[in-house]
Amino acid sequence: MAEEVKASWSKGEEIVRMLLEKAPYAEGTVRRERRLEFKVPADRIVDFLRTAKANGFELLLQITAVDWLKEGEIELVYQLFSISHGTHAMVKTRLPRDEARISTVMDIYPVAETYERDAHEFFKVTFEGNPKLEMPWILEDEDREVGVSHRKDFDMLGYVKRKYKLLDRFDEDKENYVI
Amino acid sequence: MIETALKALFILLYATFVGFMFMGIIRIVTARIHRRVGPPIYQPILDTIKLLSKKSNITHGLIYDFGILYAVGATILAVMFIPLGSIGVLRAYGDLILITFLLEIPMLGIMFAAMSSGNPYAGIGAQRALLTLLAIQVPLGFAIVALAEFYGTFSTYEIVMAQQTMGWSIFHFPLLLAAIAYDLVLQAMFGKEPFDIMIAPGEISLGPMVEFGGKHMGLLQIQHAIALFAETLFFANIFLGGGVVTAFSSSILNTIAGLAVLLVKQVAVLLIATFMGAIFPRFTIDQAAKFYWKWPTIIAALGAVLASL
Amino acid sequence: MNELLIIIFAPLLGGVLAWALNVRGIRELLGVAGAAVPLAYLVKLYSELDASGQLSHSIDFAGFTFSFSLTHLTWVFAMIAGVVGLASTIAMVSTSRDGYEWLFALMSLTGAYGVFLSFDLLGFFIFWELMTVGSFMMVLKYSRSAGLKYFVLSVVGAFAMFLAIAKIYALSGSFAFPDVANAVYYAMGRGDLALVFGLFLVAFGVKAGMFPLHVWAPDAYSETNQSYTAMFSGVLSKTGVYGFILIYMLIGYRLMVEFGAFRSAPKFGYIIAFLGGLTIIVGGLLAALQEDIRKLFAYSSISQIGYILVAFGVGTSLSIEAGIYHAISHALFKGLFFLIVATIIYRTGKTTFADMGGLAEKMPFTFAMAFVAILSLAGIPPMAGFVSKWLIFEAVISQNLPILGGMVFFGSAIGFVYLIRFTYAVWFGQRPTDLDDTKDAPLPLAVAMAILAIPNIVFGIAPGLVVKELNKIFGGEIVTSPTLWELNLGFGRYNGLLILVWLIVGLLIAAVIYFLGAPVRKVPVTDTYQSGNPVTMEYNLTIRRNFFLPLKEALAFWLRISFDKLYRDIGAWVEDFAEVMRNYVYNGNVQSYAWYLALILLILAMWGV
Amino acid sequence: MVDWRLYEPLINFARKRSMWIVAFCTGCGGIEMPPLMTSRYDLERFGMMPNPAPRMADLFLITGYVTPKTLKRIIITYEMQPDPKYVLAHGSCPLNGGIYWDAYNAIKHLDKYIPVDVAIAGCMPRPEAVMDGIKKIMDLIETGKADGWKRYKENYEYYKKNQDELFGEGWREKTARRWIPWLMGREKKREEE
Repeated sequence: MAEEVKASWSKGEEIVRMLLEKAPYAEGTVRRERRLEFKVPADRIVDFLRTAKANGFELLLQITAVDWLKEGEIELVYQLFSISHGTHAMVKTRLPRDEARISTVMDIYPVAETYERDAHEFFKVTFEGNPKLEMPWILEDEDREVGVSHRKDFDMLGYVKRKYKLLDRFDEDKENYVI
Repeated sequence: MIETALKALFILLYATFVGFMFMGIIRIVTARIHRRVGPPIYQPILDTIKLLSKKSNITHGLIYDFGILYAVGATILAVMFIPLGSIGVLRAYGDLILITFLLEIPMLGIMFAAMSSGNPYAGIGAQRALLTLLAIQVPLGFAIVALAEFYGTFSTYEIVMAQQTMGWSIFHFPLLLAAIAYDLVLQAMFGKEPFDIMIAPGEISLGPMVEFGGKHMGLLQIQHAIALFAETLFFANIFLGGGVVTAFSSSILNTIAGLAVLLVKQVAVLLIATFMGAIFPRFTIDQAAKFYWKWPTIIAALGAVLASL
Repeated sequence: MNELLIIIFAPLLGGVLAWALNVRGIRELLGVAGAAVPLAYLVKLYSELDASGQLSHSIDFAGFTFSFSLTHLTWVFAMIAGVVGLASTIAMVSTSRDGYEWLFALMSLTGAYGVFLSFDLLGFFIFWELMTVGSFMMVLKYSRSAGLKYFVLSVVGAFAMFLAIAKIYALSGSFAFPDVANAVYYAMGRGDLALVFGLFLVAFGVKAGMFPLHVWAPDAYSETNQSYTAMFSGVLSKTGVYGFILIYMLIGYRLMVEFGAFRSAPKFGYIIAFLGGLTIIVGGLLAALQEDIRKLFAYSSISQIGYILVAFGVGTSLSIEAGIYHAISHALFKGLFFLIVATIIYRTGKTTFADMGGLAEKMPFTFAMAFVAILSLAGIPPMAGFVSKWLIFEAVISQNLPILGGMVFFGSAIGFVYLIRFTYAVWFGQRPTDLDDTKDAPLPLAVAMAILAIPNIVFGIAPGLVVKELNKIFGGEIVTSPTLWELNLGFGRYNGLLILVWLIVGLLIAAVIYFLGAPVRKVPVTDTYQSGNPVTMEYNLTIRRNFFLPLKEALAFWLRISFDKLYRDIGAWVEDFAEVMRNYVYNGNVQSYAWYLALILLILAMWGV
Repeated sequence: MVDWRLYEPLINFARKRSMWIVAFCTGCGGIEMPPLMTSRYDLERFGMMPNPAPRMADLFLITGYVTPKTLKRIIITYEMQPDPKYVLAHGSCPLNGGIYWDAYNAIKHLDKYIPVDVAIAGCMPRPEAVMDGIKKIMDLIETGKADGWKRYKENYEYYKKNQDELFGEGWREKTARRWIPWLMGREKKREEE
């Protein structure tokens, strides 16, 4: 990890302090100008987002997931945007990989329904309370049945070779493939 | 009998050929306005040959075929009733109301065929086409009323003849108003922008036309050509004085000159529609209805009231 | 017994017998016979009528003289009743449930015959009420609220007619039509005349379904046996139309003299024509927005009656002839439509567009009939509907009445609009799976439909047949008809045969091109372009609900104005008022009644009695 | 009835000079279409025009990578087109997967599933290259060598086998029904309201 450049964005720090006062269970830092970062325990995420929305973070832009294979955790990143403060905020929370369950935030940000379906389909995170999780999304039915996911322990290349009957011209040990 | 048949054959061939040329002219003129080269003028004929020579065709049932045939048949029927210069087969029966109805019913045939396919796009297209029809009917009706009341007759041929002594219809103020309204209506009858919401290629995949392919579409191209000819011919006859030439001693020369005069007038009508179509974007259906129920209706109703005084 | 009385009372007799015996099989036979006998007699009397010009008969009953007369005019209307009534009763063989329906359906047919054939106001009124009762009972059996609405408006109409007749009787001392016409012409004052005209307008307007008195019609037409509705809309509404002719016959000259003319239309007629024009537009627009197949045709019926009223209002003999022609073709195609609706409901048991679709494959005969009816109603040449509409257009526009001309033009377009909605939702598209074993029309309904469909075609191709009869009404060549196929108005010509021949020529040319192309392959309804998505029968993609949503949105402002609601509000106010009266005035307290008495006596005393 | 072989040169000329395109743009090549269609290169000179409905179209442009989801639609649309029909594949993705060679949702060899008449290499091919491809397909039509539609008919088993291997048997019905439980639920809810 490169040396962290400590940001000096006083307005951001004020926002972080104000939010942390109301949500003492979270940690917050300023990454750089207009980029805030919060770390929240998984069971308090609903409380925190509710607090955030009440304090000027009107929009939920996206929910992304990162698979930390070695640590056995899945990190969910809720990207918030505040029009009134003019800043992004990344709210991060970590879940255990084999028991990835978290409460839905649909009732706070209705748009979360779609992003939760996305994270559910590709990272197998279960959002409790979202009624449309099982609705067809991007993956085709046959892919779903096989269990295609973007988790790092899924053998994507092998699956692709099997699925499309590719000639085995490349070797997985090699660094670069020439096709 | 044989003379009638020959005349009818001539009208049919002439209408089809000129109609195809008109379609070509529309495409070339639009291309030139876009600063493109555009297709050759005989392009619609090539399209039709190609469509008719498709090696596989589909049908969705009897009505699907019959609707198309009906549309073509009704268009041929309509063109027979409109006086074409000094050639006419049924012009004695060329009643204004009858021709107005006959120019509309091909659309009914197409709608029947389109809807029998069960395609939802065709359903939406039919809905929009009908609402457009409903919208244009008011100014169209008033324009026809103005004409009939001004000349005191419903016969298209007599109206043409009356214009030879009284001057063209558009030189009389009430009928000028009617002609303006009718020209705006023609824009929708041609299916040109800004009133082409019923086929809306990008949104509903050509609407009613979505399921037609092969020879059905080829027949519809022929129908479109004849209808284009018939509509412009009707306008040229009732508002622009028709094509009656008596300058030459030979009747054949007179006939040819009459056809040439008519052709010039028809192309003028066509070009106005093409220019309008090339520069306007598309109206939504409620905008189109509100437009037609406002200005053209007011203009045409004023014309009708003035004509009836 | 006189033939006229047989014509009038045969249906009632048949109905009563059918109701009294009430044996399945026999009651149908009796009912159909009851409708067939008058028709047979009408056909038989034709040559006699042609020779003498008028057949009359009168009987004395309860101190009054009832006279009946068969003229060319009444013969035409009675024939409408005969043909449509017969078709409707034949169709009822399939759809009726018990003797009750036969009794009241045939009772209303008797009423209609009586109205057409009566030659005095008293008989006219009595048969009018008989007809109303019969049809009211038919509606009541199916829906209480629709029946009550019909009843209330009919009572208003009947009351208006009663007042008018009383007014006329006070003046003339006679009910017979010639006496009445004379008395009105020579003796009636301007105010009385306007009053009588207004009362008649209300009375006949209610029955014909004229805007704004049309509110009963959609409910009553839809909430009854649909086979009967063919008669209801085809015949019973024609009595209202006949009433408007009666206005011309009885008080027309006097009105014309008294109030003058607007352009060439009489002023009083212009009122009728303008209301008729509004009826066309309102009925048509509302028909396009209906979700129920029966309601659509009920509103469409209202809209078409508007044409007849416009034609009658213009008041020239050409326009009245055109109106009668449209009355004939309306009875034919609208009767046919209601029989088609009856068939659909009989076979599927569904009434809303949302539950239907794709029936053309399953009911080819019914669809063929529907095709004829659609072409006729939409005014496609050469069909009866086109000829009558064409006559109306020419009659209206040739009288220099531009606004009415615009209204009728709009009406023809709105006809297309609602018919296409019906066609798309019922006959085409994907079929709901529960309609997969739908059968075609049963024999009686098929026969009834064929009876009405054939004249629809014949009267369009050979309009001379009808026009010859209609010319006799006026005793002159109003519309010259050199051959059977041709009509000539002087300023416009129509030739049904030529149109048919050239249409066939056009179809042949198209067919030649069509058959030169490669052969076609039949594909199922699911093989359709949906942006490349595969289609399944399980999810129905056909647009059935809210087909004309943009129209609805465009008209949202106007749709909020509802005369039905206005009448309901008036009804509620009357009820409230009565409640107030009951609470405070007629409170059942003897003491307060004594006070009223004292008060009235005091007032009388002050008045100087 | 009529011996059409006599008119075959005329018909082939009409076919060549009147190719209607299915407006079904997949992948990134769709953006190359506007310059081709508009005043810069003006394809309408050759009688080509974009056409939204496949029933009356002749030329199917596959403009870029194809996912299994798109391929299903492409096959259905292709089968709807009336014969004769031609397919023109743009770029390297339909050829061999291109830069998506290891993606789980990009088809690697399009011509295993539908016949391709002309393929244009490049990532993406420039409009000039596309024009060249169109010239090529015109030549093929004139000489009667653009016979992809015949090959599809003759080798239907082969194509069907490849399609079924990728999507599974009965994929059309399965795809059509995929959303039905959810749509029916919505319908029911609307009716209850």
